Amino acid sequence: MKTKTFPHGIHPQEFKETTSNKSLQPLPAPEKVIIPLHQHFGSPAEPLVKKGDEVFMGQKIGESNSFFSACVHSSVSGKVMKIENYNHPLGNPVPAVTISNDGKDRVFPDIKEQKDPLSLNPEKIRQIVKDAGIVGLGGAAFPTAVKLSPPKDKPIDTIIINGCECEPVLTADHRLMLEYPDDIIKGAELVRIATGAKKIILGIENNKQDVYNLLQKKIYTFPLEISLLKTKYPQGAEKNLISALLKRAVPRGGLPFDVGVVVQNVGTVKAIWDAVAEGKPLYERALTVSGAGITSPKNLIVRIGSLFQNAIDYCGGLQDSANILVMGGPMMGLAQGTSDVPVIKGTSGILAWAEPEHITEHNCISCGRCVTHCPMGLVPTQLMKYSKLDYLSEAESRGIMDCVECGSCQYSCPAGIPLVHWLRVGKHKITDLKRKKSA
Amino acid sequence: MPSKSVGAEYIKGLWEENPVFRQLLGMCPTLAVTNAVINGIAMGLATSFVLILSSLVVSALKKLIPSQVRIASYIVIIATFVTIADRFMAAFFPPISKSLGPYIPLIVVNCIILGRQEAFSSKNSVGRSLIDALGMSTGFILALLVLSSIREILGMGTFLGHQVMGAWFKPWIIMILPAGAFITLGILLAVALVIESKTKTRKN
Amino acid sequence: MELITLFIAAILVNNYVLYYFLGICPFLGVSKKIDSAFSMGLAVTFVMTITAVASWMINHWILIPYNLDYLQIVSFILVIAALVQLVEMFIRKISPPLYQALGIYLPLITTNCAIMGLALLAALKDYSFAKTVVFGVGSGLGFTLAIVLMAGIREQLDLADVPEPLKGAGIALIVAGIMALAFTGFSGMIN
Amino acid sequence: MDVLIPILTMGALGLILSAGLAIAYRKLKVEEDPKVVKISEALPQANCGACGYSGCRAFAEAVVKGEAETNGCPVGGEETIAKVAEIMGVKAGEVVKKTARIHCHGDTEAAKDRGLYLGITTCYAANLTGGNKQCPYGCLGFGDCVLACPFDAIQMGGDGLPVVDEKKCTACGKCVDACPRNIIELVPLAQNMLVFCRNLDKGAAPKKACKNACIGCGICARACPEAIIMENNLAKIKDYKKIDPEKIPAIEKCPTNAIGRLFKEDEG
Amino acid sequence: MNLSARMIVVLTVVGLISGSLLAVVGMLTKDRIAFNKQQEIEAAILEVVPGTEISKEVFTEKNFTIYSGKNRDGNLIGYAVYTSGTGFQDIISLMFGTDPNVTKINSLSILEQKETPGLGAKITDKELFLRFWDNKDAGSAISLRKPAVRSQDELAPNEVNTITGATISSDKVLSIVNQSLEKLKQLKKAGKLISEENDAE
Amino acid sequence: MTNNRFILKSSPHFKGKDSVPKIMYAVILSLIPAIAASFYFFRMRALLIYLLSVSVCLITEAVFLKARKKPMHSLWDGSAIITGLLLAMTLPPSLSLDIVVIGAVVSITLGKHVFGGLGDNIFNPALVGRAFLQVAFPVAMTTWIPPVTNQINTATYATPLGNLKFQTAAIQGALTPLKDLFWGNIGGCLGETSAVALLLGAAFLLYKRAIDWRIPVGIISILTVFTGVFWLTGPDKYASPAFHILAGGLIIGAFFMATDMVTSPISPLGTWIYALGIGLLIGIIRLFGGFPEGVMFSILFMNTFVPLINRYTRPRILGERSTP
Repeated sequence: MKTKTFPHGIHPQEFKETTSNKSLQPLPAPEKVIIPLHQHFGSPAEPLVKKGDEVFMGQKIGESNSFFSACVHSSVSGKVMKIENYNHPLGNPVPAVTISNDGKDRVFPDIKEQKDPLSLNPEKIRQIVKDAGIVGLGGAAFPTAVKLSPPKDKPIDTIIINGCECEPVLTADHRLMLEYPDDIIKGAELVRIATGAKKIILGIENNKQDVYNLLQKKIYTFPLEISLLKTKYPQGAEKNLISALLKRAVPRGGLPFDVGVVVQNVGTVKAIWDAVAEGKPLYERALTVSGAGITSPKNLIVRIGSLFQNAIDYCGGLQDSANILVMGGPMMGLAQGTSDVPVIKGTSGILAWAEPEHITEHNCISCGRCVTHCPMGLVPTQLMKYSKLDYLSEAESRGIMDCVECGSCQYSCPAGIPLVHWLRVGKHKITDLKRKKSA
Repeated sequence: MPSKSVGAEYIKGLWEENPVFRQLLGMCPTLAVTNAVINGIAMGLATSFVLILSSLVVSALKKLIPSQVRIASYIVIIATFVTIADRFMAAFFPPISKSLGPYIPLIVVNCIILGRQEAFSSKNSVGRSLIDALGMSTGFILALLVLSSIREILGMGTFLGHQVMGAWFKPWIIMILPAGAFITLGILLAVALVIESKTKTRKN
Repeated sequence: MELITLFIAAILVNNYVLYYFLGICPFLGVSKKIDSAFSMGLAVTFVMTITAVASWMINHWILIPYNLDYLQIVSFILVIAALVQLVEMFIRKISPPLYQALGIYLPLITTNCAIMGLALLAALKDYSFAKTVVFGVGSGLGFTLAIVLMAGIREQLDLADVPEPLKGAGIALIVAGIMALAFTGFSGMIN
Repeated sequence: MDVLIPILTMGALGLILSAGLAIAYRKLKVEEDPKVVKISEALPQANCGACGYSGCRAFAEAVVKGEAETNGCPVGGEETIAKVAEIMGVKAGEVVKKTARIHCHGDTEAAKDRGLYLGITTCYAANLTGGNKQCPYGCLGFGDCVLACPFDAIQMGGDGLPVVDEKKCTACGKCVDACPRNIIELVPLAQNMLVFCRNLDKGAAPKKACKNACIGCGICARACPEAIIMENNLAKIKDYKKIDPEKIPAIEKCPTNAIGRLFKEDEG
Repeated sequence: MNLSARMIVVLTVVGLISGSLLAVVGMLTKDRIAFNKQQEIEAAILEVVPGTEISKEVFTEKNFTIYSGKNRDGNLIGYAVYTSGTGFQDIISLMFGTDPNVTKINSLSILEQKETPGLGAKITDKELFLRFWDNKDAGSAISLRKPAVRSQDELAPNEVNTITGATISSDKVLSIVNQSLEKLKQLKKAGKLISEENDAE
Repeated sequence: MTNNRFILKSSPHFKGKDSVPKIMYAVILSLIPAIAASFYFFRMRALLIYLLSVSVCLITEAVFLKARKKPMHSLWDGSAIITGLLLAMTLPPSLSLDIVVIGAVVSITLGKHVFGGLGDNIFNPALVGRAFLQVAFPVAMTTWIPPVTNQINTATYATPLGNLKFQTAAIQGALTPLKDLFWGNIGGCLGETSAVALLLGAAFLLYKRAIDWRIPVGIISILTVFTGVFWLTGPDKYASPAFHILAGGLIIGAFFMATDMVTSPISPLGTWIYALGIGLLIGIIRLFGGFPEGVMFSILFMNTFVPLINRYTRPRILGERSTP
């Protein structure tokens, strides 16, 4: 079988076999959940509840009137204990609603099943998606409603469903595809309807042959194409995926819209289906708890607002040797200082393992591996130096803002230079500067 | 304008404003003719001659020359003195004149000279200009002397033509070639900077 | 054939900067960015070519017939200054974009020993008219090559951890030294 | 005859040149920023390129545009620099002498680490990963401010907090910009009382993260309400002048020493 | 006085003064410089054609001059050939002397060269290079002995020694000499040099 | 619950297995056959020069690291050892030892640390040292001894390329046989004589992917074409491409010097330009230049072009051309 792929990139060891055949199981709802009001790309939500309020499962507890935002829902039924800053996996504490779980999982009365979801009009679908607080579940947490509203002058012809799960270790999307193939396909069809696209392509890496075989056997009436991709990192990065499947290049600084494409993660389309068909807002998600530091790795469905510690405990706790805790995949995930952080919508995995406590950094010897592996065609070593020396305009003109922080450069760097960190520094400094200038 | 004492006006050319090490002026002759000490000295003297005399003339004439044609006038004045120096050397020191080749006429475009006219002589009295020119000249000769000594001793084992290194010494021919000139001057500039920063910190 | 070898020799073997040490000031001063170095190189090449022509004419039509060889220095420098001024004004009037790219380097060239050196060297070597012109163009291109290479290296060194006292002119001179070493490989090629 | 030819040649050359120049100045005069002209005149006109620009005029233009520093001409010496500066009018007209102050007392002992930080050792980089300290508001201790200071006025103290040398500090504000956590502020040199914390959280969390955190208890604000208020769980000196010296002991009853004087008055 | 006029007057005056000054300097030094040049050539001729009392240019073209050397009695004792050509780095100018019949080279003298110091520049070295040129058979082209030998005895009559490490410079000198030698022979054969000889007789 | 024992750093948290020392030691390992060959051909002389060169390089490196307050682990990253070895390999076996010391100091100082240390250098350090010596001590650097001897005989013994150039061996039909060139039974620099030993090491490096194959391929192919054209037009005047490839420093240069990652271009296209430039220059210098050998000069010359090449062969950023 011929597989499609994009130029450059890397192939790190996968470590997926530990969890790839473990089916998704729900994590029992903890006694209290802490739901941050800001879990997405865009403006934070404002709380709709106050201390002492009784809330239902699936009740909207946070909302923003900004277009670039997402609503937040309660993942349990119970009582609001406090609304205060709490640790957040993305860094600084943000306001979060702490709800004590009454254990009854009383569903919010407004939640109803939809009779014929596929007959809804695009406007309605978008509204449901927005109200359900759905964001991209691949990790970036981009508000999905925004993604489903392409500008009028940019017609969408293709929907790409991202089933790559190119990050090593993670298997939650793999399991979702195996266990809920119909939901995913129907969710994808909803996306197609919402955007007016002609065709859906589901891209799967060829390390998930079982999913491919399963989907090949099924017959849908939708304009669907299932495409096998080479197992390579970062196959699932939006722009690279588009390049691999359609040979289209998203312009620099542009979005998939610009080439008539919308990309959705499999988890997201499943959530869209759930929201439209069952009226269920996004209050839980699938994730992988794995890594050598986790006693018994699992794929879980976790309520948003459960603590990492809850999930880890359910998986047998941490090994003594584990000294790094990461949210997301090992390539792009965020190292956590504590397990006392809530699971948010963007949490695709909780990983722990033992890492050497020393990093030996050598001088860059211009071996060029970062360049040959950069999927975006950048020269990371040079950008790193620009960033280090604050040559921001040079960095910008050489494309530092095009960096997707996939980590391929740093993975392949023999000198052990924290390239991604430096590039992030440069990117943030440029954004800071622009903000300052426009202010 | 802050006026310095006569001594300070002179001294500044030796180090603080040394044309070669501090101001990076007159690099072409500095590099080209320093393969032997004798050439360096001859070049230094010729440049000094031109610098001093044109400083005198320029400072004396400063009121008469309109600013629009000052550069042209300075160039003519400088070129006149350069020609005198050139002819004089060709007449009385033919071997040196031959080994310096076109670099004596090139004094005319040495930035030190035009630079001093513009920066100093055109604004100062004849006396001050003379002292300034003397200081700059000394600084220039000094720089040439340092560079040419290093190059001649390492490159030929001689100083002013006299053998100074023992028989064991193998001359580093590179030092009298262009490459050696560049590298030596580069290192000397760095040394000058180090000395400068050391003295500065000591002052503080 | 002779002209071709002269041309190649002027660029590579007897490179203007690395062999004759002419034009060191702009070589060190304007070699921080590739773009400006390239413009400077072109400006120098251009002026060198005209200078070659003009100085040859003065030398052979005025100075030599009237036995005025001692006026070489004065007349050359004046002619160069005047020419450069003229060219600058001309370009400014004719093509402002070209002036922006090239013209701003012209004042810097007047008192540049590269130009004067060319006139003097051509006179000293007693080149024919054609040879003088070829020598002028070749030397200018040699200068351009050296300064652009230097600028490329300096742009890269800008990102390097060069020891503090060597930063700027110091390291540039050392690079020039090693470049001179590399260019040595071409010596003996003029036959 | 032998004497006449050179004299005539040179005279003619001079005549032609000057005439050409005279005409050129008439015909091709270009209106220019008078500042450029002035600076240009103040420069040595050596056109040597030592400044990195293509000649004195280009440098003058760069100075006027603000691209080049006024002291960028190495040839002219101090006089030129002074002149250029004068033309550009860069004279600091300071009224109140200010100095940089660090609003954090989270030294290595007081502030707890968030984990074993192995990233790039600058405050800016550390801040991007959420910081190396548990306190999300406090000093990260990598000394970005030290590097930013052009006057050597900030040094890293032994306790992991930067120390400002008021004598060297010129209140240029570079450190304020450099601090990713905005804990440096330019404060009048005479102001003796400061809040040494920027933490906006309440109660237990800050206390756990740092011994010296303002926990928002409000003791100081109650002691001197006319000068000190509580804002976002943090004490704030609203009006330094209204601090009643007699109330200082009460203010300094702060349980975490997050507010206090820099030096006791009697010590000078 | 208006500005333009002042500009013109000042520059013209400066030019005039400079011109007169230079005229004086030029005249003062002219003879001396010419004399220097003359002397240099005479010294070289004397070196390559020993015993010369009267020397005279008998043939000249660009970068190639033949002088005849005569003794006190006016008898032709040899020719001195001034010639130049490209060396390793730059032009090499040299002079060599022959006997009146151009059957042997008396000796060689390098007048000007810019060869690599310490290497090619050794062509000016008497011990290493020039002495091997004394009294060479000029009947056929001179050839170069490679690699270098230590003593004169090891060389054939028309062979000269090379310089270790500076083969090219030695080669260049050789080819300059050989070319000029050929030219000299041809000129001699064509009788272009005879008129001068007749003068003396 | 709060456990601040975790490591905090930026992503990615996985890393490939390669490291700078691993690459460097692979190069060192690959040099062993050639070094062994030089022990065989030049005996104790070779050992002395290698030891001296490497130890002086290490000492100089240590001094600079210390003076510039750089981490000392850099001393053992292998780069200084490589410089020492490569320098020694390009020296004549008869070279006096004080010159070896000068060369090693110059290599590390002017070749590397004036630019800021490993990674910042523009030129190949070993070649800077070698070029410095070549120009500083031209006679000592071109005095050769016959192989498989231990004696320092100042009587001139020519290298195959020297023969070709100065003795016009091609005309006389006295070219060194290819077989000798291949095995290394010829005069020349310590480590460059045995083509087979060098190729063995080069094969290892290529297998390990520690060097870019494009560089040697580019250099050798253009040299083959260039010398081949002349050889075909005049086989009695010019040596064959095979001779040019096996003789002199071409193999060591093409596989071990030009491939120095620091001083070669980053992108594949740039690498081709660089390699072709070197190959062509070698051909030109060998055939028409004043020196019998042009590998060192060609590489140094092309090193100066690398920043420009890198600038103009920058890879295209994804979506760059289609910017709306």
